[in-house]
Amino acid sequence: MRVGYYPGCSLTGTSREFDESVRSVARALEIDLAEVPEWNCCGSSPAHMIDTTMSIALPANVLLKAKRAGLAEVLTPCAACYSRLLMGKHEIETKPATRAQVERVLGCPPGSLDELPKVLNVIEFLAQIPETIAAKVTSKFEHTVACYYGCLLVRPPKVTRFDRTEDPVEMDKLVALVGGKTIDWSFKTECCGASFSISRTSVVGRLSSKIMQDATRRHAEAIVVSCPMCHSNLDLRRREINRRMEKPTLIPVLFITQVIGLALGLSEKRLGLKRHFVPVKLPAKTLPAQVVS
Amino acid sequence: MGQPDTVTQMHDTAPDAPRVRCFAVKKGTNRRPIGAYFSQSEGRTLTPEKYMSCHHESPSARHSLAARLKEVGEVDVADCYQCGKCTAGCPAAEEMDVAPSQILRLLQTESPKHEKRALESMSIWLCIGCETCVTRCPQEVDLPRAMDILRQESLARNVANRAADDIVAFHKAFLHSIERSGRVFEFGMIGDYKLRTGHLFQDLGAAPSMFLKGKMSLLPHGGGSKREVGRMFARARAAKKESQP
Amino acid sequence: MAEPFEPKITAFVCNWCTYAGADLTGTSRIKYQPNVRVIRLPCTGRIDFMMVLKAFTRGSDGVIISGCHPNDCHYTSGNYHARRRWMVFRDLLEFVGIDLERIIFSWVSAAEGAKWADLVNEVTSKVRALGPYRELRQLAAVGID
Amino acid sequence: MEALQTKAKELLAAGTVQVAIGYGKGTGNARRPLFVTKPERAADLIVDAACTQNLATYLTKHEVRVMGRMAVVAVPSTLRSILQLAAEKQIREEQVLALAVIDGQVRELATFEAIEEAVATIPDAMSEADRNMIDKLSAMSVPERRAFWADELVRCVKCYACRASCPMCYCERCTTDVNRPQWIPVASHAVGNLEYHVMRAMHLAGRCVECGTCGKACPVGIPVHLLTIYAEDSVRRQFGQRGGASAKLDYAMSTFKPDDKEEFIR
Amino acid sequence: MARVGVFVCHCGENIAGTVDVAAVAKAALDMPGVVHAVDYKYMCSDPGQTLLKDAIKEKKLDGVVVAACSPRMHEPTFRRAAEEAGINPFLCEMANLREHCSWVHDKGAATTEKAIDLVRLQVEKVKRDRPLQPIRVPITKKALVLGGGIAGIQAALDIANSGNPVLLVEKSPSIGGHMSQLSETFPTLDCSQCILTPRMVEVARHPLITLYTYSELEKLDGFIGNFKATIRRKARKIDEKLCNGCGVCQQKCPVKKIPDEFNEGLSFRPAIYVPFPQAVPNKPVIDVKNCTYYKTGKCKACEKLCPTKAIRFDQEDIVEVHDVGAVVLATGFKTMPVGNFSEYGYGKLKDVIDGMKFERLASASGPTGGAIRRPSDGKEPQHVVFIACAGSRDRLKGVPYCSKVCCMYTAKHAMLYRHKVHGGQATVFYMDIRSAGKNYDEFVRRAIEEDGVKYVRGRVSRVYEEDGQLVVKGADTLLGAEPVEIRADMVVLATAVQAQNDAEELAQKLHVSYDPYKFFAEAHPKLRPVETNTAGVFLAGACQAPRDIPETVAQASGAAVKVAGLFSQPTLTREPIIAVVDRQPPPVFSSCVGCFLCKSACPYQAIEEEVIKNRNGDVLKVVAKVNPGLCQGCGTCVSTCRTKAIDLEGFSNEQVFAELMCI
Repeated sequence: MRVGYYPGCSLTGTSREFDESVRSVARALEIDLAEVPEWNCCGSSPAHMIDTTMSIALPANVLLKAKRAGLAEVLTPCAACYSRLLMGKHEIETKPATRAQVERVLGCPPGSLDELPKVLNVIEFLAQIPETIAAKVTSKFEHTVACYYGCLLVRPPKVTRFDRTEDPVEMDKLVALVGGKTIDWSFKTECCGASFSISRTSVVGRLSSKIMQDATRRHAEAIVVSCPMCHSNLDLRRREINRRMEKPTLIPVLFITQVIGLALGLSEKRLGLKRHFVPVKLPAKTLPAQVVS
Repeated sequence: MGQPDTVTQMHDTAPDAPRVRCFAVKKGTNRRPIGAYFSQSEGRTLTPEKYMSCHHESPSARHSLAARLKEVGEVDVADCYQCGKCTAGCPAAEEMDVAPSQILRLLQTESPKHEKRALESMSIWLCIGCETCVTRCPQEVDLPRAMDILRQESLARNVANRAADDIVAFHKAFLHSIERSGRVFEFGMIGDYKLRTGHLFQDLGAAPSMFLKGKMSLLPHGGGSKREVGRMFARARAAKKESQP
Repeated sequence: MAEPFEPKITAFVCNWCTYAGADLTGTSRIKYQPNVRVIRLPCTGRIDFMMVLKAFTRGSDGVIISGCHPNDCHYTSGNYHARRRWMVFRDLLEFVGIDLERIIFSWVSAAEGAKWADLVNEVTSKVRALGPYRELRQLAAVGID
Repeated sequence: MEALQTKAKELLAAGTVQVAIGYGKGTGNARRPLFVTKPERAADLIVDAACTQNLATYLTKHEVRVMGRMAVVAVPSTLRSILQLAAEKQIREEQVLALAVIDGQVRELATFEAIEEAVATIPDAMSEADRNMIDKLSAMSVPERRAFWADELVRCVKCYACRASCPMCYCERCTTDVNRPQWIPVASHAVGNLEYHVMRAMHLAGRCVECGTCGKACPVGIPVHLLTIYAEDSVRRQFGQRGGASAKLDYAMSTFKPDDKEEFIR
Repeated sequence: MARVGVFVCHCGENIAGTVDVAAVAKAALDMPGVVHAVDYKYMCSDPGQTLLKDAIKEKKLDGVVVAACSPRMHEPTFRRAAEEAGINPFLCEMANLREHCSWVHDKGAATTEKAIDLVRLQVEKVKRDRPLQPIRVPITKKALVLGGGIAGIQAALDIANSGNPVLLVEKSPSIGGHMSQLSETFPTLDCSQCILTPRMVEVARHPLITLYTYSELEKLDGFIGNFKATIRRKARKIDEKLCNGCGVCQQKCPVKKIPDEFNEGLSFRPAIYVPFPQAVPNKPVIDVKNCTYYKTGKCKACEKLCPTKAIRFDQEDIVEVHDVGAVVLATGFKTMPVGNFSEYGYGKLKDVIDGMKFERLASASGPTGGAIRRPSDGKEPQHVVFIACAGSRDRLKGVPYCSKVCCMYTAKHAMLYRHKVHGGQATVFYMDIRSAGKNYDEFVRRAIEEDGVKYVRGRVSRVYEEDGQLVVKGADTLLGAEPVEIRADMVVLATAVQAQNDAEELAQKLHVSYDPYKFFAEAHPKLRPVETNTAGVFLAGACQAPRDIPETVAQASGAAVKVAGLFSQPTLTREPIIAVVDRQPPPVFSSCVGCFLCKSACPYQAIEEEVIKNRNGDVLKVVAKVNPGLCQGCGTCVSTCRTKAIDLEGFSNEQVFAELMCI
C-alpha cells in the first residue's frame, strides 16, 4: 500500500518525534510513505493571518507537486498543514478568481490545478486499516488516556468533513483498538492557543491549563494528540500550565502514532519518546519487556 | 438593527427553498450594500447622504470594508443578526477589547469612524483562527475569513494596534523564514522574531534542551525549493501592487 | 438593416401550477423577455399533440410545454399521461426531422416563479440563436402555389 | 390451400359462419380480398406468400357484419389485429372465427384466448427491408431525415388509402373529417400532409400491429408504414406495451406508471 | 355576428405604468366581433363593474373580455358581474395583462403589442364560449378530521355542533395531542388538563362524532363533496366494548421497561398501557413490538387476569372506506430532537432536556408529580438555564424561521421553576423576545420583574459537562458582547417547531402542496389561510405553521365554519367546465366509436358506457357518456380521443385552435 506523505516543517523540527513515530508505525504496517518531492511550507496560521494569497498559493504548490509525483492521496500528520492544504484546495475549487490568481503566482498553466490529490490526516488514514493494526498488536496499550483532537482537524466542518465536529470519536476508537481506554471529557476540541506559543504565551497558558485541568480531574494517565502545535503547547509550555492549575501535573503528552507504536511493540528510541519535555512515564503497566527493532 | 427598510433585490436564504428573487423587504445572502443601490437607481437622482441618518455617515459605499469583504472574501456582514454566539464560543474573547460580534457590528454601519475602531482593535490580532465561530454561526457568516482581511487591511493602512507588535512580528518572521528557505527554519525564525521585538532573552532556558533533544538545528535543512518559493512571494507582491489603486 | 429577428414562442401551460407560477413571477416583478404567448389549459393532460404541431406550422419558432411536477397534479394523473405522450411524440418528431431544440418540456410548480422566468428567458435566447424556423416555413410554402 | 378450402366449405355448409373472408386471384399474380358466402365458391380461396393484405379491416365494416358470423383467413398480423379490435370493444367473440394460417398449416381459432396463445408463439417478424430502412433513417442526421420525409410527404395526395386499409382506423368520423376546428388541412400541401401523417402515427402508437398494409396501399408508394412502426417501436421500447398482444385493453397512451423514466423534462 | 365588449383595466399604475392601455383598447375595437372597447382605472372596483354591466345592457353584448389581472384572481368577480347584467357568466374571459405582461416586461412597443395579442387571444376564445349552467353535485354531509390534538378536537366539535356528523381519526391511542402533555399554559397559567379534558370528554360523548383512535388515513379518492376515505383502524388487541378500564392488566404486565412516550421517556410504561390517566378513550392498547407474547408466544398474563376477558391477541387491523364531504387537516407538529444539537452535547448529556420534557417534569400528573428534578440524579436543580431559539432562526440547522411559541413557554418554564424551587436561579438566553399576543408581553415582564428570572441577550455557543455540572458558554451582547460562563444544574432547550415526520407523505395522499419545511401550504397566506388548493380540504393548527393554542383554536373554528358552510347548501354548485361527449340525431347518435380508451385515462372514473337501443331493444351502439358529477374537467380524455368525439367546455378544441390561429 503506497500513500503520499507530507511531514510539514514542525515534523522536521520541534516535533521530530511525530515524524519518527509515523514512519516507524508505517514501516511496521508495511505502508510505503512516498514523501512529496521538494515540498515547501504550507504557511500555517501566519500566512492566512497576514497574506491570504500566499496562504492559498503555498499549499497549492505542495498539492501540485504531489499530483505531478503521481500521488492520489497525501497523508498529512500535522493538523495545521492538514487544515491549510484542505482550505487551499477548497478555495481553488470553489472560487475561479482565486484559482486564476494562484495559477499566476505559481506560474503554472491554467488547468494544472484540477483534480488535486486527496488530503488525509493520520487518524483518518489509520482508521481505514483497523484489521492490519489489530493483527500486529503485540502488547496492549493498557492505559486510560484523554484523546485531544484540537480545533483544526474537525473545523470548519464544511471543508474538513472529518468525524463529529463537537464530539469526535475516531482517535478514541484507535486507542481502544490497541487495547487502551479513553475518558469521556468535554475539552476534546477546545483550542489550545495554537500559534501564540511564542508571541502570546499567556493565552496558551490560560487555554491549555483548562484542557489539562479537565483531563487530570478525570484521572487521565496521558493526553493523546495528533497535532504538533497542540503537543508543544501541552508539553513544552507545561510550566506555564502548571502555574495556573490547582495541582501541577506531569502526565505525559503522546502522539497517537506513538501510542500505536508502543502497542505494536516498537522501541522508545524509534518512537522518539525521549524527545518530550515532560518525560513519558506511564504508571503500572510499564513498557513492554522485549524490544523489537 | 438600525438599517432603514429599503426595497432591494436579493435572494431567498434557505438552501433548498425555490430561489425567489423578489423586491420585498427581506434579509438575504448577497444583498447589495445600500450605497450601491442608490447610485444605480435609474432616473431619480438620490444621494446616499440624503437617506442615511447622521449616526452612520457613510462614505460612498463602493470601497467600504463591508463591500470589499463581500467581493473578495464572499463574507456578507449584513447576514449577521448580532446573536453573540461567536463571542460566546470564542476562546480568546475574554482578552479582546472588541468582541468578535462587535467587530461585525462595526462593519455593518459602513462608516469610517466604526471601521477605524475595528482596524485599530486588539481583537483582530488576538483571534487564533480556530474556526469555532463559523462552525456554529446560525447565519453561516465566515468570521475567520473576515478577520484575515481586516488584519491585512490594518497592516496595509499601517494602523495596527501597537500592543500587537509581538504577534505581527511573529507572523512576519515566520513568513520571512519561508520566503528565504522554502520551509520554516525555526532557529533562524526565532532569532528574527527576537530582533524585531527585542525580547532577546525569551525562552532562553528551553534552548539547550531543544538542541539536546534534537528538536532544533543550527543550520536550515534544504529541500524546500526555496528559489521557487522566493519567486512565488515576488509574484504575489507584484500582483498586489497592480491591484492596489 | 432589417428589424432584428424576434422569435415567437408559444407556451402551453397548466392552470394550477405553471400558470400560477407565472403569476408568482409577476407578483415578484421578475423580468423576462416578452416573446412568449401563454395558452392556459386546465391540465397538461389536456395538451393535444395536434396543438403543438399547429403552433409550429402556424409560425411559432419555439414551444414551451409545462405543468405540475409528478405527484403534484391537481387532477392526480394528468401530468403522468402527458409525460407518456411527450415521450412518444418527441421520438416521432425526431424521426420525421423536426428540430427538438425548439420544443422544451418542463415542470414548473406554483412556487417556482423564478424558474418560469429563467425558462422563458433561456428558451427565447436559445431560439433567437437558432433563428426563425425556416425549414418548416419552406415546407409550408411547398405545394401550395 | 386445400385444407383451407375444405374447412371454409364445411363451415359455410354447416352454417357456423355466414361468410368467409379470404384471398382470391386478382389481376396478374396480385391477390384481392374474396367474400365467400356459398360453400361451393370456397374453392376460389387462395393462400400463398402474396397474400399479405390485413383482412381484419373488413371485420369492423357494417356491410360485412350485417351478413352474420364471419370466418377470416388470418395471417399472424391479422390475428393481432383481431385481438386489438377486441381490446377496443369493436368485435365480440361470437362475431368472428379465425382461420389462422401459420407456417402453411391452417388452424381454427374460435376464442380470443386461443388467438392469444397462438399469437404469443409467433415472433413479430418485421420485414428485412423495413428494418434496414428504419436503421438507415435513424442513422441520418435530423436535416437529412427532414429532407427525406419532406420529399416523400409532398407526393401525398390525401387519398386516405392508408387510413382505409388499416384495420385500426375504424372510426366513423376521423379527425381529418372534423372541420370545426379544421385540425388537418384538407388540401394536400406539404405541411398539411406532415400534420396528417404525424397524427396518424400518433393515433396508432401502441395500437399498430406492424402489418405494413398501409405502406402497400399507398398509390404513390410513400413508406408511411415506417412512421407507424417507428411510433409503435417507441412505445414498446419505453413502456414495454404493444398493440395486438391481448384481448384485454392495455393501451400505453391512456395508462401510466408514476416512475416512467425520461431525461428531457426539466 | 358576435358582439364582444373589451374592458382594459389600468389597475392604477400596475398595468397602465408599462402598457399603453388606450392603444390596447383602440386595437381591440378593430378586432372582428368587438363592438365596444374601453379602458378604465379600476375594473374590479364597483364603478368599474357597473361600467361593465351598463355596457353589456346598452350594447347588448354577448361576450366580455376583461383585460386586467390573472383570471385566478378576479375571474369569479367579473363572471358574477356579467351574470347580474343578464348574460351567461361563462361568456366572460380575462386577459392577464398584469402578472403576465406589465409586471414582468419593461415599458415599450413589444409589451403593448403583447398586451394586444393577449386580448386578441381571449376575444377569439370568448366568441367560441358556450352558455353553461353550473352543475349541482350532491354533498356527503359528513366531515373527516385528521388529528386529535386541540385543533382536531375544536374543529370536530364545531362541525358536529353545526349539525353535521364528523369522523375524527387520531394516530395515537388517545386524543389530546401535545396539549395534553403540557403542565400549565400561557398566558393565564391555567392547567392544560383542566381546560382540555372536558373538551375531550365532550368529543367522546358527542352523538355526531365518531372517534377512531389508533387509526390512520390510507387513501383519499374523489373530490369535494364526494371523497372516499380509506381508514386503517390498527388493532388495539383489546375488545373495547368489554373493557371497563379497570387497569389490572397494566399493573400485572411483566414488561415494565418501555420508555413512556407521553412522559418523553422520563418514566416507563408496561407493554399494555393507557397513554395517560385522562386518556380518551380510556382503553389500553398492546404495544406489539415490546409485548412478550408477540415475541415468544408465552406470558398472556393480561389475558388470564382480565376480569372481563377483553384481551384479543389475534385481533386484526380493520380497513374501512367512509364517504366524506370535506377533510380537515389537524395533524400538528413535532419539536426538533435534542440529538440535533452537537454543540449542546448531541443529546448525550442527560440534564440537557427540551421544553416538552420540562413540561412533563412540571406537570402534576407527570413522573415527578410536578417537582422539578434533574433526569440524571433526581436532585432539585439550583440553577437552570433556558436557551431560547434552540434550532429556530438557524440556517445552519435548516430552520431559518421563528417557531413563534418558544419565547412564551420559556418565560412560563422559568416562572414555574421559580415558583416551585424558591432558592433556584433561572437564567434565559434569548435573542429577541417575541410575545405579541394578548397579555403576552405582560406575562414575560412578570417573569422578569416579579419572579426574578435573569434574561441575558445572547446565544449560547456550547454546553458541556464538568464536575457533575453543566458549563454554559454564552455572551451578553448588551454588555458589549461580554462572554458569560454559567455553571448550571440543568439546561432546557426551547427546540424548533417542525412539521411531523410523515407530513410529506400525507400531503401527497391528499394532493395538498407543502413548503420546503413540509408544512402544508394554505391557498392564500392572507385571504384563505384555512383552505388548501385542493377544494374540500381545510387546515387547522400547527400542521400549517408554528402556532400557539389560541390561534390554533381560532383557526380550527375557522376551518369548521368553512366545512359547515360547504354542507349548508343542499347541493354543491360546481363550475360547469366538464367534458361532454357529442350527441347527434339518429341514426348516428354520436361520433364516438365506443373504443373507451378515454375511460382508462380518466382519473375520476367519470366516463360511463351508454347503450343505445332501437325500439325493439337490440343494441345499436355503445357510446361513452360523461357523468357531470364526477368529471373535474381535466381534459385528459379529450386529448386521448382520436375521433374528437369528446370536448371540454371552456377549453374546447375550437377555442384552443382559435387561440393558436391568432399567435
